[in-house]
Amino acid sequence: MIKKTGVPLLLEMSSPGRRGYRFPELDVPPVSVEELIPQEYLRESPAELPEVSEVEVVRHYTQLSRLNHGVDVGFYPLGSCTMKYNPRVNEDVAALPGFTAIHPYQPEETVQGALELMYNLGNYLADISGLHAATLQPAAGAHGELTGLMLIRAYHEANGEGHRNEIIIPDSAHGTNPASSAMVGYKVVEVPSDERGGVDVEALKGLVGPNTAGLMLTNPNTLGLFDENICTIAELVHDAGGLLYYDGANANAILGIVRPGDMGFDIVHYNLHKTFSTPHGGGGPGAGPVVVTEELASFLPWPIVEEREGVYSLVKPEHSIGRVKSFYGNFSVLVKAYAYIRSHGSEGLREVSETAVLHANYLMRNLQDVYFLPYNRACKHEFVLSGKWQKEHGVRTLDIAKRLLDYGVHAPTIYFPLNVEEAIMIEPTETETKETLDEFIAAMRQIAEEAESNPGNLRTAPHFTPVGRLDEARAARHLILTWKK
Amino acid sequence: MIKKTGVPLLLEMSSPGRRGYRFPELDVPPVSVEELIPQEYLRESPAELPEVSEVEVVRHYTQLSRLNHGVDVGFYPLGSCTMKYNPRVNEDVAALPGFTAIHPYQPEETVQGALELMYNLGNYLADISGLHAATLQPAAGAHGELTGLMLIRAYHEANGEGHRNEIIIPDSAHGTNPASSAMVGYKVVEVPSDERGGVDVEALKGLVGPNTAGLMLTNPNTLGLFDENICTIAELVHDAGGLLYYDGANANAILGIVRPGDMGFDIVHYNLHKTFSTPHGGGGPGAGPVVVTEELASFLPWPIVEEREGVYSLVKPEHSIGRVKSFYGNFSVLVKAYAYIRSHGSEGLREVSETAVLHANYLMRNLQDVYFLPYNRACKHEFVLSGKWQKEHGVRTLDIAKRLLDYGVHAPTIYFPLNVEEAIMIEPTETETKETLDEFIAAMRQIAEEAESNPGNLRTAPHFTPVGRLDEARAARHLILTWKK
Amino acid sequence: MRYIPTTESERKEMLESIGVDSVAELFDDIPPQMILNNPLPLPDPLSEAELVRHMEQLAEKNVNLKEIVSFMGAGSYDHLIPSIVKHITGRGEFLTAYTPYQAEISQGVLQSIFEYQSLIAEITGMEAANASMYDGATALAEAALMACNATRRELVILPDTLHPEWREVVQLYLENQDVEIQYVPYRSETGTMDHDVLQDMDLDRAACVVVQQPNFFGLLEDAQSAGDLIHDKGGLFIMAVDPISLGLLKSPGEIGADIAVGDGQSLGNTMSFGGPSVGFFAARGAKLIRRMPGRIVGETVDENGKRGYVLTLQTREQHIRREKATSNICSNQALNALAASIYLSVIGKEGFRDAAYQCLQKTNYLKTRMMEIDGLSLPFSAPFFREFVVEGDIDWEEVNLRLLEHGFLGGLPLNRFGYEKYALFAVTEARTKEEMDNFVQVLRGLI
Amino acid sequence: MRYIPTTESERKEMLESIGVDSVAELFDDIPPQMILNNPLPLPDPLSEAELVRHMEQLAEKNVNLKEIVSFMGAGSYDHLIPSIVKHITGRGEFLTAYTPYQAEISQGVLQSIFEYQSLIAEITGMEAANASMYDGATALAEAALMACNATRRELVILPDTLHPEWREVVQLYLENQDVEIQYVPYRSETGTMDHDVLQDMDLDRAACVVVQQPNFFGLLEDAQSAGDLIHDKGGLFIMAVDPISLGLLKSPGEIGADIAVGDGQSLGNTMSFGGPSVGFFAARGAKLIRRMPGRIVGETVDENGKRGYVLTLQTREQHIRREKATSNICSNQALNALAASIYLSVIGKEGFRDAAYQCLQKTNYLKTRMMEIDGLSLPFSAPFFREFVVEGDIDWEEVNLRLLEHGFLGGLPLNRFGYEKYALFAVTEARTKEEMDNFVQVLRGLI
Ligand SMILES: Cc1ncc(COP(=O)(O)O)c(C=O)c1O
Ligand SMILES: Cc1ncc(COP(=O)(O)O)c(C=O)c1O
Repeated sequence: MIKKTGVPLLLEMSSPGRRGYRFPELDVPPVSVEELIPQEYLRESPAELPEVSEVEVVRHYTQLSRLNHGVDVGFYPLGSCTMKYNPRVNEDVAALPGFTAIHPYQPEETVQGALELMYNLGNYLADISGLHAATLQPAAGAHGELTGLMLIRAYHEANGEGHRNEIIIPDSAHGTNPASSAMVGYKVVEVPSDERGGVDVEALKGLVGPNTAGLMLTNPNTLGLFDENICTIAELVHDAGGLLYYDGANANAILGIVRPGDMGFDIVHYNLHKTFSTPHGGGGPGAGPVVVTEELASFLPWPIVEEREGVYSLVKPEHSIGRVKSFYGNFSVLVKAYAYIRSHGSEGLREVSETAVLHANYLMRNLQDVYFLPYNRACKHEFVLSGKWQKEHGVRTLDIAKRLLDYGVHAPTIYFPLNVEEAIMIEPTETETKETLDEFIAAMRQIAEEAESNPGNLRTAPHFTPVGRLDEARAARHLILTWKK
Repeated sequence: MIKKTGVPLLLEMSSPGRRGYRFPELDVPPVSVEELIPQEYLRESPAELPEVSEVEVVRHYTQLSRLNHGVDVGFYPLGSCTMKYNPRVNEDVAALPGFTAIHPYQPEETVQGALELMYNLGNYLADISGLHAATLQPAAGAHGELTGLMLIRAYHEANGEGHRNEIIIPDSAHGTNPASSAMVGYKVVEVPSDERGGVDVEALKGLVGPNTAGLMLTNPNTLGLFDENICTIAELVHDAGGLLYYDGANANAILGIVRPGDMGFDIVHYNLHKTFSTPHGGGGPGAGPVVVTEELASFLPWPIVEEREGVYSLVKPEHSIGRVKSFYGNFSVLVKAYAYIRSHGSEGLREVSETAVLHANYLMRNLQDVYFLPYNRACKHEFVLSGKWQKEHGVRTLDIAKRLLDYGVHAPTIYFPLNVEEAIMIEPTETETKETLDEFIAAMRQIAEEAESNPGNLRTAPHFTPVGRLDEARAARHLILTWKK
Repeated sequence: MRYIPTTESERKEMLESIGVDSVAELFDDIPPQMILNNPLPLPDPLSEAELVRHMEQLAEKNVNLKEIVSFMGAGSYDHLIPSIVKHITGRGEFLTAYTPYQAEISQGVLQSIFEYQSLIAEITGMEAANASMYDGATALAEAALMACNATRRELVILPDTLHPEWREVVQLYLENQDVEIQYVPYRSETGTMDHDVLQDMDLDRAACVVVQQPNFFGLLEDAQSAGDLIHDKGGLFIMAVDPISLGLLKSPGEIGADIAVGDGQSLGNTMSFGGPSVGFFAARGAKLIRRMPGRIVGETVDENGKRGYVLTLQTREQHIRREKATSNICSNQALNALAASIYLSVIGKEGFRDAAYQCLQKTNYLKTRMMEIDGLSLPFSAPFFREFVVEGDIDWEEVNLRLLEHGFLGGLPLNRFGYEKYALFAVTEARTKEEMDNFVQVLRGLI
Repeated sequence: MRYIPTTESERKEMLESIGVDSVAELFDDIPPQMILNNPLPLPDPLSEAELVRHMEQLAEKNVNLKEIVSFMGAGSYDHLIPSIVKHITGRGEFLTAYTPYQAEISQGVLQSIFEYQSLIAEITGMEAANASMYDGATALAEAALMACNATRRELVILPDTLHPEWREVVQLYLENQDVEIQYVPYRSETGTMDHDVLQDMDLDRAACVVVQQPNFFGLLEDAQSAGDLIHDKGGLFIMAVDPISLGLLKSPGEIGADIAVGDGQSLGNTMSFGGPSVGFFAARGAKLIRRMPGRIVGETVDENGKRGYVLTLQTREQHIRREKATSNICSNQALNALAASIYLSVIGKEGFRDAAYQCLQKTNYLKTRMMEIDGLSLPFSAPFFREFVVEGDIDWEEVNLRLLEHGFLGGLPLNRFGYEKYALFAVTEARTKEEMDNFVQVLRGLI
């Protein structure tokens, strides 16, 4: 297109008096507003919303969508995010009026299907994790963490150990782990990684103690590596009186293969929008159910679903910490995850993980000669490369990522985990074809080659996207956060 | 993107053994196929359909769609096609299981809603046209024409005038008019246009006669001009014993303003996919209902819907010509057109036409100084310019059209009607905003300017589309119509 | 609800720019006595919410086949449709595009048609296919006309076992072009075309012989022999095929047909009370291909050598050739063709066979179970695929109304086509054993 | 049904390329005693068609509010949703995108968030808004925490008229950060906050006072006075507002609030048994804006000066700031925020007022009609917007079960929150006069 300005904002398209959607005409005898509401409570000037027609709205968002990448558009190897295919049929079933047009306070007799689904989903997740009971209330992974940490705190307090105020977190951990800990008033104690990429067990020994409330871990961790010392780690923490929290963001590697409960974890959250394939919607909604041991079950947020003789009802666990969200969680997301699990069954889920791991290793082994591989061992569902060889040519990992966009591929996660220099974190997922993996390998290799032959071209990439590289510094300096006339 | 090859064909993405959708497992005891079907009836080699996964199919078509323009993407001033906004809610209601999951041979008791809808739609169309009875069976405009011409033939034969074998058609007519006439065995007699763009009445006088079966006309015609002599024309044809057929492709100009029946027409077809806003789907499905006078009603294709005391049933008109299609027409399309009419009501439809005409005149008056306007009078819903001034600079209408694509706008219809040199036929419709019209004016003016200043740039346009100008001659010479391994 | 963005003040601005005082002036050239002075007698306009409510109420006056279990076929079938079909066809760029006249911004639609043509050619075993026809019946009519034009003969031979509605459509098309039709009766034992009669017909005058496979009764015709008979006499052989059956049955190409047509509803399209569906049309040999009706997409390259697709062979079409065009068809059933492509692609090679296989097995199962009921029999001996005729001395229409009360839509009573004691039962892969067992039990109680 | 494309032979190829013999080898680093040897006790896998059938059956075990007429609100509302909302949010590029980390290929999502922020700022009268929170309750909790951090005070004053579930959520969040909470009771005549009590509370220790407008009972609070009281003492004023009400009511900005939060379910999102919804969060003043939780999109330019959008102020966030982040939120409710944007845009300036106006009128109508019933009364005198509490010496739960038989979902019995004789009725623009008249008639018969 010739237009240089991009898509205008809807607010810039307003024409006074133009209308899109109209409500039905009012069919009750109107009363003057001032008779019902005191004048001083009434808005002085109307909100300046767009005045646009329906076709303008449709076109606007159609055009915007065409500027955007998504799993439906192409490969999305964003590490730690498990951007697998989101089966479309799950959208259909989640959109059934029996699931969307129900009110959270309807009499329980009238929502038995919804409760049954939640009850079973909780049990499936408990089975998958090897733990006991679940809450489906948390809205996302970080929200699950927060919930789990509140459970840890409540548990220790109930045991008269309210003084425990430290959460141990590896240096490779996701930012939400320490941030969630802080939101529960915990002090974050960082444990370094060892040379195999796992928790440094010796260091850990020096960190656990009477103030240890718990340890947060993903396993496989954010390097995509399985921590082989997990038994020892669990023992150390448990022996010190702490609890083990499993950040389930990486669960796509281990479904049906190994269960967090069997590794010694007491609390697990799952990102349904990762492992269980509910779409991420440009940032959400997700769901972060939390599963716990029998010991912790009575502390779960309420309500949870109970079943008696085929009748489902909402109940409050005896020592419930309260609520982390209104109502029962992101129910529509739960519906999709339930459908996903029902589509796969046990064998299917295992195949998911086996294939995800196979794909990741395939990529890793075909890239390790051109990108530095900091931990050279079999990875799980993802792996981390380093752009440090390329850095020698003046090319940063950011440049590599931006150049990938020119190939119609989303970039991997970059600069995370923090303990790898110029990190490039790649997660192919099980739903990609070998052809796509091979194309990605070819692209990554071409870019490595280009880093040597023509580094300037990388530094100014991307070249074929709707906009060029954007000035982030300027955005933060001159804050423009809303449309101004 | 770096890829130069475009989107591969799905057939090129096959991998042996890969599966997308799976049917449920067979749940009846299987019998060997050869026991049920003689070996010699069985396929020798399986059809080589793609072996691809669901995500590949979704991505493939998502990517393809992103290469395509549509009303949802931008302005579509394609003359004669009435590319107005297609209200999304009509898709919702047409997708209700009560409309999609019904079998055409269900007992009538179980499809009263469908029959009621068809009955009412037929009546609405009769009311809108000022005629008497409708068939909803034809699948498109051309199919409506065919039906109408068959009715003309049946009518004359029933009156012992089977010798009438000529259909008079203006030189400006759409190609389907003569083509449909030929399909009914009629000889096409072309009548020229006069200097005001209408039928040359004097010429017509010389053409009507005892062999005249009828005359086909659009009014406003394909120049977007209302034929002021319609009374005289109707009289001439009727006096000669012929019937008048109204090609309703241009009905968007006259809804609620003037009715074909009042102009003297005996038969009308409507393009529901134009005037009544059912989307065109990349080429179809449409629907081309035909409405006729009381005199012709008994010849209509069967079945038609009849109502008695609130009960609807399918019946056969006494002298029905038979069927032009299996079942009852493109029912889902009918549902959308019905919904469109119900959304608008009489006033709304009138506003549609008034606005469509206003928009067309606005464009015409703001372009006539830079493009030659062959007929300088108020137009109706569309108008025809000529690129002959630009031709002097070596720029053809095709080049102008291709350059428009660079503006994110679909090109107008070009080289039609045939009686205008280098024709550019523009139909803005009522659903476009003034801003869009103004942008289009600006683009057309810029292109006119460019035709003088930089004609070469037009001849090689478009420059910003997914592919450049395509070699049509080569396509016709080296026929490649299917994928070959 | 209106979809008109133009505000009062914009209206005024535009009128001013045009140089007229009112919109009415723009209609001054219409003879005043014709101008409508009253509103059209249409119901009052509805807001979106009211419209939806109204349409839901209308829809609920129909009994839909998600509520009941159907065994009705006869040209419209309750097959499974993968979820993604509607998601893809619902994308605005496909839904709201016109025929792809401007190739450079229509590669999505053009390539999808090219793929559709490829898939249809592949399942039918033909060399080329067009972009679609209105439905199977009109596709067959056009095929017969094409055969007449190609052979310059004016006789078409149709089987009595052709779907009665298709027969009516073909007849109407042909009669209007003054083409003669002769009908081949079926043998009452087998239910299939009587080749002894066919053999003695005016084959050397015939432009073509048509076979429908499976035929209206669901039975398999000996297409090979029919084809050989007409080929021997220099005419063309046209097969009207059910696309699902091609997962198992010999393709028209393998049999040697010259033209293959059919209805693609069963390929990912809802029944929708009979439409829209899609007619497919395939042929072989350059001579026939260049005479095909309708749009055709061809592969080519752009100025940079990049592969692309365009509408091709347009000189056959009405907008160029006018009364000499090979057909008058303009708009076709593109979106339904797209659905068929998506369907065929996502079920894929194995799924295509499996669909046919399951239809066959389940149909056979229902047949076997129904034959356990006293008073029912099979009138025909030929093998069948997804449908079969049951004979019984019963009022089938009455039985069907009773079945409805039990949540079943029974087979189609064939009395509407003049076969008094017959009903035609169809079983697709969507039916389950449990549904069939329940059906048989209920039916037994009613007979 | 699985969605795994990898075939057996591709699996082998990849294993070979990796240099291992089996997939199991890739799991060799897992301590063998942990490896699961049995299948998970999950039900057998379902094909797509079976899944759909199963889910439909589950869904049918719920009574949905398209089948019955609802007067239930209390935080989840049955508003009209324009058809286009789901069509747009269903586009794969929005649905299947992650958080827009790579701005150059995420301008669609980024611009849509920027527009969402603009729309939320506009309706609340605030300077800036974030990209969304989980829901209204958590947004309020985060707002209270932000007030504590900004003021370095550790007391939060909440009204007793706050939605009881929101209260629980806020309480849990604050308690875990050892923040003190004090509650303002309501006056039993008006049903609104008792400002006499508020005035005497520890306002000079308070980080903030929170007002919910309308309050849980649907009543309008004198927000202005509450705001003035806390502002006088140097604390912040937080308003939790219903977005639909802002079509008529003074915006938090006009009232002088520092932070405005709320739940956006009513803006184009289905009820869906309570979620997903979207929490909005808006503030004013650079100091507060730079402390906001969650993602924020800002406008910038690319190297050619072309306008574009990026995630900004990321140093507030957990992935950079870790334990010092302003919040732990990462994924939010982007698609629901998108729905809210579409909703607000298509109803537009006039529609936004109209929605509020119709809610008010219809609520007032139902109230008037219900007050004709003997035995029912209004316990509170304050003006209300879309909800009102009815008092009656009745078993409201029992009444509701009886109402269900007549196709009505009655008001919410407030005994679950400790108010024995109260029920809370909500009326949106989706209700019709006819529905209300019928409801009143049925209710009269039951009391
Ligand atoms: C390892 C890890 N933990 C936690 C999270 C937080 O999950 P959410 O974004 O759902 O809050 C993520 C998501 O990015 C993650 O990758
Ligand atoms: C004037 C006119 N008549 C007839 C037709 C044929 O309509 P359809 O494409 O629906 O067959 C058209 C469509 O292009 C047209 O513009």
